[in-house]
Amino acid sequence: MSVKVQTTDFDVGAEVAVMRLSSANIGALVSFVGQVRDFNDGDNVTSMFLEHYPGMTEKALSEIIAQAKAGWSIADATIIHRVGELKPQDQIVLVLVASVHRQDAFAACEFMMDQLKTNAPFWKKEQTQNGLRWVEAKASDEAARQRW
Amino acid sequence: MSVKVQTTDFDVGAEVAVMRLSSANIGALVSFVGQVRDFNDGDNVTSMFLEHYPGMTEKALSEIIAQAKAGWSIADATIIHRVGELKPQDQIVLVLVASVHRQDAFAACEFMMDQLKTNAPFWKKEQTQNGLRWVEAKASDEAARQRW
Amino acid sequence: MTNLIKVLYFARLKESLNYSTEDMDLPAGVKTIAQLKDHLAKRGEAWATLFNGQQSIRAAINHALVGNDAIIKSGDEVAFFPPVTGG
Amino acid sequence: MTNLIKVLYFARLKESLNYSTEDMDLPAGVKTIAQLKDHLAKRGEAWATLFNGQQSIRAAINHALVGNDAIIKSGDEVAFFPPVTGG
Repeated sequence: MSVKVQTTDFDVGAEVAVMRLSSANIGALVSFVGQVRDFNDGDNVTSMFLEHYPGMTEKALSEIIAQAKAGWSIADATIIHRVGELKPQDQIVLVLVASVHRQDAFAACEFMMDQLKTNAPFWKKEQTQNGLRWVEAKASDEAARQRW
Repeated sequence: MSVKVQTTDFDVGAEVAVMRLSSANIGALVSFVGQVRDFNDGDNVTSMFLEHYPGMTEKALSEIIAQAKAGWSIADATIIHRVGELKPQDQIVLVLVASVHRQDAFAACEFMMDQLKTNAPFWKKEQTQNGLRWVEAKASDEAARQRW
Repeated sequence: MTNLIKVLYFARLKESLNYSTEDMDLPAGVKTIAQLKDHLAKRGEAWATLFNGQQSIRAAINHALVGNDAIIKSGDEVAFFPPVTGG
Repeated sequence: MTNLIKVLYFARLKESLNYSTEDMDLPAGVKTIAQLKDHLAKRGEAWATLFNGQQSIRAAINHALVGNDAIIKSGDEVAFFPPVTGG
């Protein structure tokens, strides 16, 4: 179980390999990779700054993993979330879950992403052709969290 | 959209990178990696041989991608399935889906795995401490397919 | 008039029959997968064990899964195999 | 007796207030997050805009999300921020 908040990029393949080779009982690994899009709410996005709350962020991400472990049979989980300046097509987040069976891995990974959208202290500021703006929280993300 | 049936290993990170960088409109990539376990139905597995039906396999995997495209809003999808001799902790299958939104990517990836378990012509023969045996199809996989 | 088809066997069928592929002139009266299974079942004990009333043997025609009622045409590639176990 | 706490502001709160962190002696009568919001709202126009009846401002005490009724104790780290947008 591992949580990282970092400005640097990450390597999905390396993270999958480390988790996979940690146990011969793991049959299924599900990963989610988020990428910065060049378009949001009708505007072109040229860059984005991700602010967070050091200390609370790590605690919130660890709590999300603990909830996933309580809800599903999972062998391991990793969250890596980038902060700072990001450009379109930069990777922004990785959620990786390993399990004996695929259903648990899929459900736990999607659950963790929904929690991450609404329960971890990150804020995004976008640079668009119309200037800088803070990204507002989405009602659809809150709805996604509440279905679990 | 790409389908590969191969004896060689694959690199999840490279596959994610190629798909991700193909479009700045992709926000979400979900991957499933299956790994050969060292234990099945109460026996230690020391190796496995994956037989398939050349020609039909590629057609069946392409059909699974077409069904996923019809059911969800996805930008791209890749299936790589290995065949031949595999050892515990070898990677066996990759299903990778890209979408603008995460819900479509998660659902389409899980759907494709469920289809792959029951609708593509692969057969597994395991070497265990008690000899060689063909792996029987699981009722739970058929049930998983039928929920979609 | 001949009705040449190709028949393929996979996995434990291939092993039990010691047979992976054959060219066959479709016998008179054999039009469907069910009828071809009945025909094959008469070839001997190993064949009978596999094809006599065996609902669990799957069939494909020209790379598409089909049911027992599917019609076989001249030139078709017919395959028989156990339930699949991919992924 | 003093009740020293630390208060942090994030994202557009930090920008609007031009303020990211402060040490504060909790005033008499301020026991809860709601009361601290009311207290901060009296500091001036930018503060009033953010904290007057602003249900959308989230609060945390010692790195845990809390509601308006949460009690603030001496030594606590209190944070105010907009709804989060991670992932």
